[in-house]
Amino acid sequence: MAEFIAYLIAGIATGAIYALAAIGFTLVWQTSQTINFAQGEFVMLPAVLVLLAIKLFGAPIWLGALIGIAAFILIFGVGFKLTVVDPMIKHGVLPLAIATMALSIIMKEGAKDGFSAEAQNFPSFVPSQTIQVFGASISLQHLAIIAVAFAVIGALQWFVGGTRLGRQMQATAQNPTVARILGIPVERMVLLTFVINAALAVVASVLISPIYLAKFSNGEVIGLFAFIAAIVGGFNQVRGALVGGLIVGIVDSMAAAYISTQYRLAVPLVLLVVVILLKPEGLMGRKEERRV
Amino acid sequence: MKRHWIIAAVLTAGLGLPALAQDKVKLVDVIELSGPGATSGTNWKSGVDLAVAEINAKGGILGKQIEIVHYDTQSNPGNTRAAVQRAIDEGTYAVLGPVFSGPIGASMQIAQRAEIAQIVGGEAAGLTKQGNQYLFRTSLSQTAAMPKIANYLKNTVKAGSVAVVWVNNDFGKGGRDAIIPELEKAGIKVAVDVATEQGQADFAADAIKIKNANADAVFVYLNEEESARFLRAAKQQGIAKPMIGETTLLGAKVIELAGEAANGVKGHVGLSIEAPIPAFQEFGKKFIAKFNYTPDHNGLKGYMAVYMVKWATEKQKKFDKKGVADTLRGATIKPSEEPGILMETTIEQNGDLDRESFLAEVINGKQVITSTLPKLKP
Amino acid sequence: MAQVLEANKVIEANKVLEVTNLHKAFGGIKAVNGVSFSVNEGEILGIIGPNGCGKSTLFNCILGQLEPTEGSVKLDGRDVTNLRPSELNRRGVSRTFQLLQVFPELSVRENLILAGQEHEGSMLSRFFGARDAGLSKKADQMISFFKLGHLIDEKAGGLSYGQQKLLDAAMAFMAGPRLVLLDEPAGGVNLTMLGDLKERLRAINAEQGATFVVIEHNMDFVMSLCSRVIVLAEGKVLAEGTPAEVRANPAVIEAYLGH
Amino acid sequence: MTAPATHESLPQRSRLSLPAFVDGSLLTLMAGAVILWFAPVGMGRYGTYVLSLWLVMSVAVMGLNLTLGYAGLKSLAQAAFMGLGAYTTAILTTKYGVSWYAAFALSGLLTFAVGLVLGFPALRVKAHYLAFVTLAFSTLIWLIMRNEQWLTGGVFGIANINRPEFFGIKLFGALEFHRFVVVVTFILAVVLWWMIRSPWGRAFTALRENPIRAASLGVDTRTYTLLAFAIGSAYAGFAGALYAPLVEFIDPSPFSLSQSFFLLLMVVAGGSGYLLGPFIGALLGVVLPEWLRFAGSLYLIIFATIVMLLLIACPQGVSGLLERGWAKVSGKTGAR
Repeated sequence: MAEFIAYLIAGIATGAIYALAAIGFTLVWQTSQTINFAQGEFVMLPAVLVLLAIKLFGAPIWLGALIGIAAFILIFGVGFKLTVVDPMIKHGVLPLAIATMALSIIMKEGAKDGFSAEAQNFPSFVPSQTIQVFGASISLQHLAIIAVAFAVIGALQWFVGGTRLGRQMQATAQNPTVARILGIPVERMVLLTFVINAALAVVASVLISPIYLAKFSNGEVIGLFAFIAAIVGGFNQVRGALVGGLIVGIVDSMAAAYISTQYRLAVPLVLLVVVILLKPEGLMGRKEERRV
Repeated sequence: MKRHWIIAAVLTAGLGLPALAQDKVKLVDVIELSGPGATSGTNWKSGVDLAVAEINAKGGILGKQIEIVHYDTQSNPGNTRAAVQRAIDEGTYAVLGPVFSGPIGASMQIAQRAEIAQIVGGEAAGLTKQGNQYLFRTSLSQTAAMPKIANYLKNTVKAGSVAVVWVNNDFGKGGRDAIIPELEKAGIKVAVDVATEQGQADFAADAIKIKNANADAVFVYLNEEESARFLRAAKQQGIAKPMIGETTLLGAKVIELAGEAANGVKGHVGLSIEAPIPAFQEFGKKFIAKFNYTPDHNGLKGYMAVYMVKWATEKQKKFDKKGVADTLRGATIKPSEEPGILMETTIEQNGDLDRESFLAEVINGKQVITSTLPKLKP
Repeated sequence: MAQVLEANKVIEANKVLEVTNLHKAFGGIKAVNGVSFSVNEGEILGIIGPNGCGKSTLFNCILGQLEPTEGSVKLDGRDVTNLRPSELNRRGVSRTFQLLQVFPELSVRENLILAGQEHEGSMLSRFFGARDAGLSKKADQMISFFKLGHLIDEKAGGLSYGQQKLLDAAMAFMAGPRLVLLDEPAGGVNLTMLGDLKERLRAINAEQGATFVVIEHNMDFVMSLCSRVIVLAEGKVLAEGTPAEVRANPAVIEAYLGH
Repeated sequence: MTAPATHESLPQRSRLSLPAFVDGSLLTLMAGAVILWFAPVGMGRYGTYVLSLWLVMSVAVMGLNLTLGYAGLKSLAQAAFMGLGAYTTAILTTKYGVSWYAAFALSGLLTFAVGLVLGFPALRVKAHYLAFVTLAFSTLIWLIMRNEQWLTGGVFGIANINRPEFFGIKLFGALEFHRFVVVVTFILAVVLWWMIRSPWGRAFTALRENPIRAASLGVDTRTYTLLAFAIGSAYAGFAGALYAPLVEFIDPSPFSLSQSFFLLLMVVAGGSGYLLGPFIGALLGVVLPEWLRFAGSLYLIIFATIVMLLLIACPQGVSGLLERGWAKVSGKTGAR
């Protein structure tokens, strides 16, 4: 039993990371009905930019963090929306999705050539102590990630449901045409979504990198698991990312423990197929209207 | 239709350029610079660049400057094959790289057919068992290294049971397949056999599994950053058993990344800039000065590969491609003849190497060599 | 032949389509709530009713696009409830949609050939046989019948709304169906074209003996085209009869004007 | 992509059905095959090998173009299907001594059958959910290729895959095998060309544009969906059966999920829904990086930037760009 709890807690800790990365998928999906295949790289890059700023300017950590984060939000929040999404969105989602694939190559190779091909340590804002819960070990870093994941998703839910700005954003996501008629500044709302997406990627990056290290190729693994999490949880709901992330984390941990380490990756994927066949919109997802 | 003519014309021009400057000797390095092998490949490439710069600064090989070209394989066998073919078409003197066994397997027949030496960084046992006369390693093969680990586990660690954790790629699987029979021979029980993914980020579940197996020691055979992540996860789960590894686990990068969690790690080291041989430490200093990071064993391998070519050329006193392979086969290179080889190295008939190696331990964030193991056939 | 048909009419009034007690609920909302009616060979039946009375849902249930909660649909006396739309079409039931449904990337001719090609030969013959499936001539006839001859090689997406509407209708007739269900054929069409459309429908009805069911909002269009009219309200049949009868029915006046 | 030069010269008869460019496509294919037959002369083995690799990838992209470009089904498993074909051929020819031709046919048959089975979820769940199912399938196949060492050689792969003979002519040399690849690719391209211009192609397009309307016109959407997906997958299987003897070695890495993404990129960048789009797409994906080698370590960044800018400028890919350009030119000459 203690063993089971240990696996469960490890799964929740990992799942919170996937959840944090998966929010971005749901945000981009809601506003542009497309899949950002560079989402994993979005989570990889901020940490690299922070380290790069520290290295280039010899800046202290806080300043480096500030420069790196500001640069990232500017380029991959505002810039990404204006230069990639805007010109392409009217031509359907597929070319845009492919363009994000190309973007992911650029980000990955850029991080490798511009910074380092090797993994680097990333300073943690949380002490790396370990505490015992029900006989299982969990680090403060993981606890912080779990707390932040819940807090961020709670805050987003509150923002979307409880504030004027948030409701405008939600209306834009659901039906831009109607939103425009209602006098909502649709363009600004979409931009806001992309900025929030970039800011969340920064949060995820800063929290994850002390544990996973900062490396150009990290986006591949995180991106894949976050993608699976978003599908399982439901692409069109922010809270779907949380539920999906936790489920995928736990399932992955249990698969490694009780099924097979060689086929560990298969288990979350089988889960994904089952969810799609039984509830295609995801566990938390809203059914999307079907045009007849 | 017209477009097709143009395409064909451009293709012909772009792909068919003959290139070989007369006063230079061209060396092509075919290496993993992107994809999963990028870290190993970048180290290897830097090692090669360092050696080439040194040799050229001292007047080149037999008076000819080396012209070095790096082709990225994207860690993909098909691309590797293309790159090796291109290297040979362009008249490379020898082929350097790659490091991953899959891409080596896909490209070695090409060099063999062209009768050109291919000096690779692969450690998988199978590579040298195919009777290829033109393939040469730059490090001990897993078949040579693993018996030493098994001995170490039995005699020094005195482990009755071992948990094995390995990365499921050609490197990790090769090592795992090589150590299991050796452990059996030594009468050591394998308590648990854990495969992990290349690029895996989270090792909590694996660490818990190993903790619960309660073996006397843990044998860790992973790539650099995965090693570091695993060591951290193991520490977090409170695994107190000795962590035993082979070369990578005790490498500078792992120690840097794992921090405190690396202390107490022990094992066998093939190549190391911490080795108690001045030439190695000297290499480490030069490398860090030039590239601003600490090399792992792949940096050393790339460096040595170039010097193997230099030694063979100077030995045969001419630029004969086939001769490089013929000269290397069965040779013993001594640092007194060629300082760049760093330590005495015997090349066996099948391309395997035999040389001294080390037992080491990580103490206070530094790799400390505890003893030197002799060559297998001294 | 004509005599046989005549004889059948006497025996059974020859019902082409029979809908019995059809129900369709979405969650708690009953869109169609026990509708029964039948369509006789060769007639033009109109179905009218206020918005949201369940007309389109009824169509979609009859045509296999939606699964009815209850009830049955019979074609020539044979049960076809829940048959797939493509299968139903191959048995001679054709339809148009309320919203425009042509294939914009295909030419007008291709649209028409597509509408006919699945009705002849086998899958294999459709692979190895002629690329126009032997339908070029028929497509030409159909297109000149609908007065779109000059547009035959244009992409359907480039046509005007009214022209697309005509093409849409032409596609429904391409395979020589016995029964055609038209969902608001007059919607958005200008008056001149409306006249054209009505005339074409009458001609096909007369020449080919095709049977029609028309859902329509445009009362004038229905009243002048149809021989019989059914009025739906809140998912049920409210009234049934000739246009004149229906127009005089107080319940109908109530349903249309009462609210 | 159109080959507009032939448009005017064709007799009126051919204008009766599809526009004349279809026949122009066939002429282009034939001319391309002749050029590629002779192209490697004087090019060296590397150039020849890259040309062959380009054609082999084109076959896989052609299949995906059928599934995605014509029938509108998003598949993320094309590389996995290619892997199935490559492993089938490699295992049959190296372990059981089966002739390459039989192995080639079996590879196509197997991938066709697996495509049929996998296609069923596509009927149940619409649109992007097929992409998710194929994503899972792709990774599962990759895991099997890697883990089942007794069958696939696992991470060590299968080496020494022999090249076939052609009526007694050995095809070991780069040039001979290249010509063989040209012939096989040409045949496969012509079959696809025929299919696209047959009523099947019309039904596939209808499926992509409006499946519900198509069904109401008697198009059996279930059969056509399955067919499009299975035939597209079979083309990947054929490509794999060519890839194995071309490289003479296979391991799981070229058949991973990221390679499936890359094939998708090739379809869209080349121009999805254009008959010759796959050749351009594969040219971009296989040959362009080789041309960019001069840029050293930056070549992948340059490659990805080119692809991104291309798609921003013209989401229909290179074929769309050419078509647009042609429309402009012909518009001007048409006014004469």
